[in-house]
Amino acid sequence: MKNTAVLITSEKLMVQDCYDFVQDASCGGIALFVGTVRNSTKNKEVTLLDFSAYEPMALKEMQKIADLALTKFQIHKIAIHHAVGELQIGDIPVIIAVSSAHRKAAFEACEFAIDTLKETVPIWKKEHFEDGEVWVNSHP
Amino acid sequence: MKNTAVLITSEKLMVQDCYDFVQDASCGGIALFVGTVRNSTKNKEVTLLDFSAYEPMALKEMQKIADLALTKFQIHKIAIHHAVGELQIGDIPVIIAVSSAHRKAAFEACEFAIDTLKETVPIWKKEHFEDGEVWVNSHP
Amino acid sequence: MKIQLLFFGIATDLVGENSIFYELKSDETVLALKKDLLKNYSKLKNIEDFAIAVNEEYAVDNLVLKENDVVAIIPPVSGG
Amino acid sequence: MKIQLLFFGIATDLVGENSIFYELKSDETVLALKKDLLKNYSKLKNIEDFAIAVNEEYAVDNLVLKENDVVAIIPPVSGG
Repeated sequence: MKNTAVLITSEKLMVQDCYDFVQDASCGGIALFVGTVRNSTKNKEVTLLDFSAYEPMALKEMQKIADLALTKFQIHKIAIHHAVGELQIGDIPVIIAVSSAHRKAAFEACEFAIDTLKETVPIWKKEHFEDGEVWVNSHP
Repeated sequence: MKNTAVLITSEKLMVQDCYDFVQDASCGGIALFVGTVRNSTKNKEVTLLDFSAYEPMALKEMQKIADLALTKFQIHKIAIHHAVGELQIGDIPVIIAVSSAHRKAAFEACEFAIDTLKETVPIWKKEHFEDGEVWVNSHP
Repeated sequence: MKIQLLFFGIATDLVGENSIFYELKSDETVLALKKDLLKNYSKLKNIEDFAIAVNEEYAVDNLVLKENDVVAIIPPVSGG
Repeated sequence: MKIQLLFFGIATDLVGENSIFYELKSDETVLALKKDLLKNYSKLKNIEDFAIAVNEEYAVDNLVLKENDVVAIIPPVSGG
Protein backbone atom coordinates (compact mmCIF):
# COMPACT_ATOMS: atom_id res chain seq x y z
CA MET A 1 0.00 0.00 0.00
CA LYS A 2 1.32 3.39 -0.97
CA ASN A 3 1.24 6.02 1.78
CA THR A 4 2.12 9.00 -0.39
CA ALA A 5 0.47 10.67 -3.36
CA VAL A 6 2.19 13.48 -5.23
CA LEU A 7 0.64 15.13 -8.24
CA ILE A 8 1.27 18.06 -10.57
CA THR A 9 -1.61 18.79 -12.88
CA SER A 10 -3.15 21.46 -15.06
CA GLU A 11 -6.60 20.24 -14.02
CA LYS A 12 -8.54 21.77 -11.13
CA LEU A 13 -7.31 20.45 -7.76
CA MET A 14 -9.95 18.70 -5.65
CA VAL A 15 -9.83 18.74 -1.84
CA GLN A 16 -11.97 15.59 -1.84
CA ASP A 17 -9.36 13.64 -3.85
CA CYS A 18 -6.65 14.36 -1.28
CA TYR A 19 -9.03 13.64 1.58
CA ASP A 20 -10.08 10.31 0.07
CA PHE A 21 -6.46 9.24 -0.44
CA VAL A 22 -5.37 9.85 3.16
CA GLN A 23 -8.58 8.86 4.97
CA ASP A 24 -8.29 5.57 6.82
CA ALA A 25 -10.14 3.64 9.52
CA SER A 26 -7.02 3.70 11.71
CA CYS A 27 -6.90 7.51 11.76
CA GLY A 28 -8.49 9.91 14.20
CA GLY A 29 -7.85 13.03 12.20
CA ILE A 30 -6.86 14.66 8.95
CA ALA A 31 -5.08 17.99 8.69
CA LEU A 32 -5.31 19.81 5.39
CA PHE A 33 -3.79 22.92 3.93
CA VAL A 34 -5.38 24.43 0.85
CA GLY A 35 -3.57 27.30 -0.83
CA THR A 36 -5.84 29.81 -2.54
CA VAL A 37 -4.97 32.59 -4.97
CA ARG A 38 -5.22 35.97 -3.24
CA ASN A 39 -6.57 39.05 -4.97
CA SER A 40 -3.67 41.23 -3.86
CA THR A 41 0.00 41.19 -3.03
CA LYS A 42 1.82 44.08 -1.38
CA ASN A 43 -1.40 46.11 -1.76
CA LYS A 44 -1.43 45.62 -5.53
CA GLU A 45 -4.42 43.98 -7.19
CA VAL A 46 -3.66 40.60 -8.75
CA THR A 47 -5.65 39.56 -11.83
CA LEU A 48 -4.31 36.03 -12.24
CA LEU A 49 -1.37 33.79 -11.42
CA ASP A 50 0.54 31.63 -13.85
CA PHE A 51 2.31 28.61 -12.36
CA SER A 52 5.05 26.70 -14.16
CA ALA A 53 7.14 23.79 -12.94
CA TYR A 54 10.27 21.83 -13.73
CA GLU A 55 7.92 18.93 -13.56
CA PRO A 56 10.06 15.78 -13.22
CA MET A 57 12.28 17.44 -10.61
CA ALA A 58 9.30 19.04 -8.83
CA LEU A 59 7.67 15.62 -8.50
CA LYS A 60 10.91 14.19 -7.08
CA GLU A 61 11.16 17.02 -4.55
CA MET A 62 7.50 16.61 -3.58
CA GLN A 63 8.08 12.88 -3.13
CA LYS A 64 11.07 13.65 -0.88
CA ILE A 65 8.89 15.90 1.27
CA ALA A 66 6.20 13.24 1.53
CA ASP A 67 8.73 10.52 2.41
CA LEU A 68 10.48 12.75 4.94
CA ALA A 69 7.15 13.67 6.57
CA LEU A 70 6.39 9.96 6.99
CA THR A 71 9.77 9.48 8.66
CA LYS A 72 9.72 12.56 10.88
CA PHE A 73 6.12 12.41 12.11
CA GLN A 74 3.80 9.66 13.35
CA ILE A 75 1.47 9.95 10.38
CA HIS A 76 -0.35 7.44 8.24
CA LYS A 77 -0.62 8.98 4.77
CA ILE A 78 0.19 12.22 3.00
CA ALA A 79 -0.99 13.72 -0.30
CA ILE A 80 0.66 16.70 -1.98
CA HIS A 81 -1.08 18.07 -5.07
CA HIS A 82 0.06 21.13 -7.02
CA ALA A 83 -1.55 22.87 -9.97
CA VAL A 84 0.23 24.43 -12.95
CA GLY A 85 -1.05 26.85 -15.58
CA GLU A 86 -3.25 29.93 -15.19
CA LEU A 87 -5.17 30.26 -11.94
CA GLN A 88 -7.83 32.82 -11.14
CA ILE A 89 -8.49 34.49 -7.77
CA GLY A 90 -9.81 31.87 -5.34
CA ASP A 91 -8.43 28.94 -7.36
CA ILE A 92 -6.31 26.34 -5.60
CA PRO A 93 -2.58 26.07 -6.43
CA VAL A 94 -1.76 23.51 -3.73
CA ILE A 95 -3.39 21.01 -1.39
CA ILE A 96 -1.67 19.04 1.34
CA ALA A 97 -3.56 16.40 3.32
CA VAL A 98 -2.17 14.31 6.17
CA SER A 99 -3.87 11.60 8.21
CA SER A 100 -2.72 10.23 11.54
CA ALA A 101 -3.94 8.38 14.60
CA HIS A 102 -3.43 11.52 16.70
CA ARG A 103 -3.93 15.03 15.42
CA LYS A 104 -0.76 16.75 16.61
CA ALA A 105 1.41 14.78 14.18
CA ALA A 106 -0.95 15.53 11.28
CA PHE A 107 -0.78 19.29 11.94
CA GLU A 108 3.00 19.24 12.27
CA ALA A 109 3.51 17.19 9.11
CA CYS A 110 1.08 19.35 7.12
CA GLU A 111 2.83 22.56 8.11
CA PHE A 112 6.25 21.00 7.53
CA ALA A 113 5.19 19.89 4.05
CA ILE A 114 3.87 23.26 2.88
CA ASP A 115 6.80 25.16 4.42
CA THR A 116 9.31 22.85 2.72
CA LEU A 117 7.44 22.83 -0.60
CA LYS A 118 7.69 26.61 -0.72
CA GLU A 119 11.45 26.39 -0.21
CA THR A 120 12.54 23.47 -2.35
CA VAL A 121 10.07 22.47 -5.05
CA PRO A 122 10.95 23.96 -8.46
CA ILE A 123 7.65 25.64 -9.22
CA TRP A 124 7.34 29.32 -10.06
CA LYS A 125 4.48 31.75 -10.14
CA LYS A 126 4.13 34.86 -12.24
CA GLU A 127 1.72 37.42 -10.83
CA HIS A 128 -0.30 39.32 -13.38
CA PHE A 129 -1.53 42.83 -12.59
CA GLU A 130 -3.56 45.31 -14.62
CA ASP A 131 -0.31 47.02 -15.60
CA GLY A 132 2.16 44.18 -15.95
CA GLU A 133 3.49 40.99 -14.45
CA VAL A 134 6.22 39.83 -12.12
CA TRP A 135 7.92 36.55 -11.22
CA VAL A 136 7.38 36.14 -7.49
CA ASN A 137 10.52 36.03 -5.26
CA SER A 138 12.85 36.52 -8.24
CA HIS A 139 13.90 40.11 -7.84
CA PRO A 140 16.31 41.54 -5.29
CA MET B 1 -20.56 39.98 7.22
CA LYS B 2 -20.29 37.15 9.68
CA ASN B 3 -16.80 35.69 10.10
CA THR B 4 -17.76 32.67 12.19
CA ALA B 5 -19.99 29.67 11.56
CA VAL B 6 -20.73 27.19 14.34
CA LEU B 7 -23.00 24.21 13.83
CA ILE B 8 -24.14 21.10 15.68
CA THR B 9 -26.07 18.70 13.51
CA SER B 10 -27.20 15.10 13.25
CA GLU B 11 -26.67 15.31 9.47
CA LYS B 12 -23.45 14.22 7.77
CA LEU B 13 -20.74 16.91 8.05
CA MET B 14 -19.41 18.22 4.74
CA VAL B 15 -15.82 19.47 4.35
CA GLN B 16 -16.95 21.49 1.33
CA ASP B 17 -19.50 23.45 3.40
CA CYS B 18 -16.82 24.60 5.84
CA TYR B 19 -14.41 25.32 2.98
CA ASP B 20 -17.00 27.40 1.12
CA PHE B 21 -17.81 29.43 4.23
CA VAL B 22 -14.21 30.44 4.98
CA GLN B 23 -12.90 30.78 1.42
CA ASP B 24 -12.32 34.39 0.38
CA ALA B 25 -10.48 36.31 -2.34
CA SER B 26 -8.39 38.06 0.32
CA CYS B 27 -7.00 34.77 1.65
CA GLY B 28 -3.89 32.89 0.64
CA GLY B 29 -4.67 29.74 2.51
CA ILE B 30 -7.13 27.60 4.40
CA ALA B 31 -6.18 25.19 7.19
CA LEU B 32 -8.64 22.43 7.99
CA PHE B 33 -8.88 19.77 10.63
CA VAL B 34 -11.27 16.90 10.02
CA GLY B 35 -11.83 14.47 12.88
CA THR B 36 -12.57 10.90 11.78
CA VAL B 37 -13.86 7.98 13.82
CA ARG B 38 -11.05 5.47 14.46
CA ASN B 39 -11.60 1.73 14.42
CA SER B 40 -9.79 1.20 17.70
CA THR B 41 -8.97 2.79 21.02
CA LYS B 42 -6.41 1.43 23.46
CA ASN B 43 -6.09 -1.58 21.13
CA LYS B 44 -9.78 -2.40 21.45
CA GLU B 45 -11.94 -2.55 18.34
CA VAL B 46 -14.58 0.18 18.16
CA THR B 47 -17.84 -0.61 16.35
CA LEU B 48 -19.45 2.83 16.51
CA LEU B 49 -19.45 6.09 18.44
CA ASP B 50 -22.46 7.87 19.83
CA PHE B 51 -22.11 11.62 20.32
CA SER B 52 -24.44 13.66 22.50
CA ALA B 53 -24.30 17.36 23.36
CA TYR B 54 -25.70 19.92 25.74
CA GLU B 55 -26.57 21.69 22.56
CA PRO B 56 -27.34 25.32 23.50
CA MET B 57 -24.30 25.50 25.79
CA ALA B 58 -22.09 23.63 23.30
CA LEU B 59 -22.99 26.17 20.60
CA LYS B 60 -22.13 29.02 22.98
CA GLU B 61 -18.77 27.45 23.80
CA MET B 62 -18.04 26.82 20.12
CA GLN B 63 -18.91 30.46 19.40
CA LYS B 64 -16.52 31.58 22.15
CA ILE B 65 -13.73 29.53 20.57
CA ALA B 66 -14.45 31.01 17.13
CA ASP B 67 -14.55 34.56 18.51
CA LEU B 68 -11.39 34.05 20.53
CA ALA B 69 -9.57 32.60 17.50
CA LEU B 70 -10.49 35.73 15.53
CA THR B 71 -9.07 37.88 18.32
CA LYS B 72 -5.90 35.87 18.98
CA PHE B 73 -4.83 35.15 15.40
CA GLN B 74 -4.67 37.16 12.17
CA ILE B 75 -7.36 35.11 10.47
CA HIS B 76 -10.26 35.99 8.24
CA LYS B 77 -12.97 33.42 8.94
CA ILE B 78 -13.49 30.27 10.98
CA ALA B 79 -16.07 27.48 10.80
CA ILE B 80 -16.57 24.87 13.53
CA HIS B 81 -19.02 22.06 12.76
CA HIS B 82 -19.75 19.14 15.08
CA ALA B 83 -21.92 16.09 14.52
CA VAL B 84 -24.14 14.36 17.08
CA GLY B 85 -25.78 10.94 17.03
CA GLU B 86 -24.35 7.61 15.92
CA LEU B 87 -21.21 7.70 13.80
CA GLN B 88 -19.57 4.77 12.03
CA ILE B 89 -15.84 4.17 11.52
CA GLY B 90 -14.51 6.79 9.11
CA ASP B 91 -17.40 9.19 9.72
CA ILE B 92 -16.66 12.79 10.62
CA PRO B 93 -17.47 14.07 14.12
CA VAL B 94 -15.85 17.47 13.71
CA ILE B 95 -14.54 19.86 11.07
CA ILE B 96 -12.67 23.09 11.68
CA ALA B 97 -11.76 25.39 8.80
CA VAL B 98 -9.81 28.64 9.04
CA SER B 99 -8.87 31.09 6.29
CA SER B 100 -6.22 33.77 6.48
CA ALA B 101 -4.03 35.98 4.34
CA HIS B 102 -0.95 34.09 5.56
CA ARG B 103 -0.92 30.39 6.39
CA LYS B 104 0.83 30.39 9.77
CA ALA B 105 -2.12 32.09 11.48
CA ALA B 106 -4.58 29.66 9.90
CA PHE B 107 -2.65 26.64 11.20
CA GLU B 108 -2.33 28.12 14.69
CA ALA B 109 -6.00 29.06 14.90
CA CYS B 110 -7.11 25.67 13.59
CA GLU B 111 -5.05 23.78 16.15
CA PHE B 112 -6.12 26.16 18.93
CA ALA B 113 -9.78 25.62 18.03
CA ILE B 114 -9.70 21.82 18.03
CA ASP B 115 -7.56 21.69 21.20
CA THR B 116 -9.94 24.04 23.02
CA LEU B 117 -13.07 22.33 21.70
CA LYS B 118 -11.86 19.05 23.18
CA GLU B 119 -11.43 20.74 26.56
CA THR B 120 -14.44 22.98 26.92
CA VAL B 121 -17.34 22.12 24.63
CA PRO B 122 -20.01 20.01 26.40
CA ILE B 123 -20.16 17.13 23.95
CA TRP B 124 -19.65 13.51 24.96
CA LYS B 125 -18.91 10.35 23.09
CA LYS B 126 -19.78 6.81 24.06
CA GLU B 127 -17.59 4.17 22.43
CA HIS B 128 -19.33 0.97 21.49
CA PHE B 129 -17.37 -2.30 21.37
CA GLU B 130 -18.43 -5.85 20.54
CA ASP B 131 -18.70 -6.51 24.27
CA GLY B 132 -20.01 -3.28 25.70
CA GLU B 133 -19.71 0.48 25.72
CA VAL B 134 -17.91 3.21 27.60
CA TRP B 135 -18.21 6.99 28.01
CA VAL B 136 -14.85 8.38 26.89
CA ASN B 137 -12.79 10.29 29.50
CA SER B 138 -15.38 9.72 32.23
CA HIS B 139 -13.74 7.06 34.35
CA PRO B 140 -10.85 7.46 36.74
CA MET C 1 -35.99 27.24 46.36
CA LYS C 2 -36.29 25.16 43.22
CA ILE C 3 -33.67 24.70 40.50
CA GLN C 4 -33.60 22.53 37.41
CA LEU C 5 -30.86 19.90 37.15
CA LEU C 6 -29.69 18.57 33.79
CA PHE C 7 -27.56 15.43 33.47
CA PHE C 8 -25.39 14.59 30.47
CA GLY C 9 -23.18 11.79 29.24
CA ILE C 10 -22.28 9.23 31.89
CA ALA C 11 -24.13 11.28 34.54
CA THR C 12 -27.44 10.51 32.82
CA ASP C 13 -26.65 6.80 32.95
CA LEU C 14 -25.55 6.92 36.61
CA VAL C 15 -28.46 8.99 37.88
CA GLY C 16 -31.03 7.54 35.49
CA GLU C 17 -32.43 10.97 34.65
CA ASN C 18 -31.97 13.64 32.00
CA SER C 19 -33.62 16.46 33.85
CA ILE C 20 -35.19 16.89 37.31
CA PHE C 21 -36.40 19.70 39.52
CA TYR C 22 -34.39 19.90 42.70
CA GLU C 23 -35.13 21.56 46.04
CA LEU C 24 -32.28 23.59 47.53
CA LYS C 25 -31.74 26.01 50.41
CA SER C 26 -31.53 29.67 49.40
CA ASP C 27 -28.05 31.12 48.89
CA GLU C 28 -26.43 27.72 48.32
CA THR C 29 -23.18 27.84 46.37
CA VAL C 30 -22.19 25.60 43.48
CA LEU C 31 -19.73 23.85 45.79
CA ALA C 32 -22.47 23.10 48.33
CA LEU C 33 -24.68 21.75 45.56
CA LYS C 34 -21.87 19.48 44.34
CA LYS C 35 -21.46 17.99 47.83
CA ASP C 36 -25.22 17.63 48.14
CA LEU C 37 -25.45 15.81 44.80
CA LEU C 38 -22.62 13.42 45.66
CA LYS C 39 -24.52 12.54 48.86
CA ASN C 40 -27.91 12.09 47.14
CA TYR C 41 -26.56 10.43 43.98
CA SER C 42 -23.57 8.54 45.29
CA LYS C 43 -23.01 6.88 41.90
CA LEU C 44 -21.73 10.26 40.66
CA LYS C 45 -18.54 9.35 42.56
CA ASN C 46 -17.86 6.93 39.70
CA ILE C 47 -17.11 9.84 37.40
CA GLU C 48 -13.54 11.04 37.15
CA ASP C 49 -14.79 14.54 37.94
CA PHE C 50 -17.62 16.82 36.89
CA ALA C 51 -18.11 20.50 36.29
CA ILE C 52 -21.23 22.56 36.88
CA ALA C 53 -22.78 24.89 34.34
CA VAL C 54 -25.37 27.42 35.46
CA ASN C 55 -27.65 28.78 32.76
CA GLU C 56 -25.39 27.42 30.03
CA GLU C 57 -22.14 28.86 31.40
CA TYR C 58 -19.42 27.09 33.36
CA ALA C 59 -19.75 28.12 37.02
CA VAL C 60 -17.09 28.61 39.68
CA ASP C 61 -17.48 26.84 43.03
CA ASN C 62 -18.41 29.96 44.99
CA LEU C 63 -21.18 31.13 42.65
CA VAL C 64 -24.45 31.51 44.59
CA LEU C 65 -27.41 29.77 42.98
CA LYS C 66 -30.78 31.45 42.42
CA GLU C 67 -34.36 30.24 42.16
CA ASN C 68 -35.08 28.67 38.72
CA ASP C 69 -31.43 28.38 37.74
CA VAL C 70 -30.78 25.69 35.15
CA VAL C 71 -27.85 23.71 36.51
CA ALA C 72 -26.07 21.15 34.35
CA ILE C 73 -23.84 18.32 35.54
CA ILE C 74 -20.97 18.26 33.03
CA PRO C 75 -18.85 15.08 33.10
CA PRO C 76 -15.42 15.27 31.41
CA VAL C 77 -16.16 16.29 27.83
CA SER C 78 -15.02 14.14 24.92
CA GLY C 79 -16.15 15.88 21.75
CA GLY C 80 -14.07 16.21 18.62
CA MET D 1 32.05 18.53 -23.63
CA LYS D 2 28.37 19.22 -24.18
CA ILE D 3 25.70 19.65 -21.54
CA GLN D 4 22.04 20.57 -21.79
CA LEU D 5 20.92 23.75 -20.05
CA LEU D 6 17.30 24.24 -18.95
CA PHE D 7 15.92 27.64 -17.94
CA PHE D 8 12.84 28.16 -15.80
CA GLY D 9 10.72 30.99 -14.49
CA ILE D 10 12.31 34.40 -14.82
CA ALA D 11 15.49 32.82 -16.22
CA THR D 12 13.59 31.78 -19.35
CA ASP D 13 12.44 35.37 -19.85
CA LEU D 14 15.90 36.83 -19.24
CA VAL D 15 17.81 34.41 -21.46
CA GLY D 16 15.05 34.00 -24.03
CA GLU D 17 15.44 30.21 -24.09
CA ASN D 18 13.89 27.17 -22.46
CA SER D 19 16.60 24.74 -23.33
CA ILE D 20 19.97 24.92 -25.10
CA PHE D 21 23.03 22.74 -25.60
CA TYR D 22 26.08 24.31 -24.06
CA GLU D 23 29.78 23.69 -24.65
CA LEU D 24 31.89 23.36 -21.51
CA LYS D 25 35.46 22.39 -20.60
CA SER D 26 35.77 18.92 -19.08
CA ASP D 27 35.82 18.70 -15.28
CA GLU D 28 34.14 22.07 -14.80
CA THR D 29 32.37 22.47 -11.46
CA VAL D 30 28.91 23.85 -10.89
CA LEU D 31 30.47 26.99 -9.45
CA ALA D 32 32.55 27.53 -12.58
CA LEU D 33 29.47 27.03 -14.75
CA LYS D 34 27.56 29.61 -12.69
CA LYS D 35 30.31 32.19 -13.23
CA ASP D 36 30.46 31.29 -16.90
CA LEU D 37 26.70 31.73 -17.28
CA LEU D 38 26.69 35.09 -15.52
CA LYS D 39 29.35 36.24 -18.01
CA ASN D 40 27.56 34.90 -21.11
CA TYR D 41 24.04 35.80 -19.98
CA SER D 42 24.63 38.94 -17.96
CA LYS D 43 20.87 39.49 -17.55
CA LEU D 44 20.90 36.57 -15.09
CA LYS D 45 22.38 39.10 -12.64
CA ASN D 46 18.85 40.54 -12.44
CA ILE D 47 17.74 37.51 -10.47
CA GLU D 48 17.94 37.63 -6.70
CA ASP D 49 19.88 34.37 -6.84
CA PHE D 50 19.69 31.04 -8.60
CA ALA D 51 20.41 27.43 -7.79
CA ILE D 52 21.65 24.70 -10.11
CA ALA D 53 20.09 21.28 -10.49
CA VAL D 54 22.00 18.52 -12.24
CA ASN D 55 19.94 15.65 -13.60
CA GLU D 56 16.92 16.74 -11.56
CA GLU D 57 18.72 17.05 -8.22
CA TYR D 58 19.99 20.21 -6.51
CA ALA D 59 23.74 20.39 -6.95
CA VAL D 60 26.43 21.76 -4.64
CA ASP D 61 28.95 24.26 -6.02
CA ASN D 62 31.87 21.82 -6.11
CA LEU D 63 30.06 19.08 -8.01
CA VAL D 64 31.98 18.22 -11.21
CA LEU D 65 29.84 18.20 -14.34
CA LYS D 66 29.88 15.36 -16.88
CA GLU D 67 29.17 15.07 -20.58
CA ASN D 68 25.42 15.08 -21.33
CA ASP D 69 24.42 16.30 -17.88
CA VAL D 70 21.06 18.04 -17.82
CA VAL D 71 21.67 21.25 -15.89
CA ALA D 72 18.76 23.41 -14.80
CA ILE D 73 18.90 27.06 -13.78
CA ILE D 74 16.55 27.32 -10.80
CA PRO D 75 15.52 30.87 -9.86
CA PRO D 76 14.04 31.36 -6.37
CA VAL D 77 11.04 29.04 -6.26
CA SER D 78 7.57 30.38 -5.51
CA GLY D 79 5.20 27.44 -5.59
CA GLY D 80 2.39 26.85 -3.15
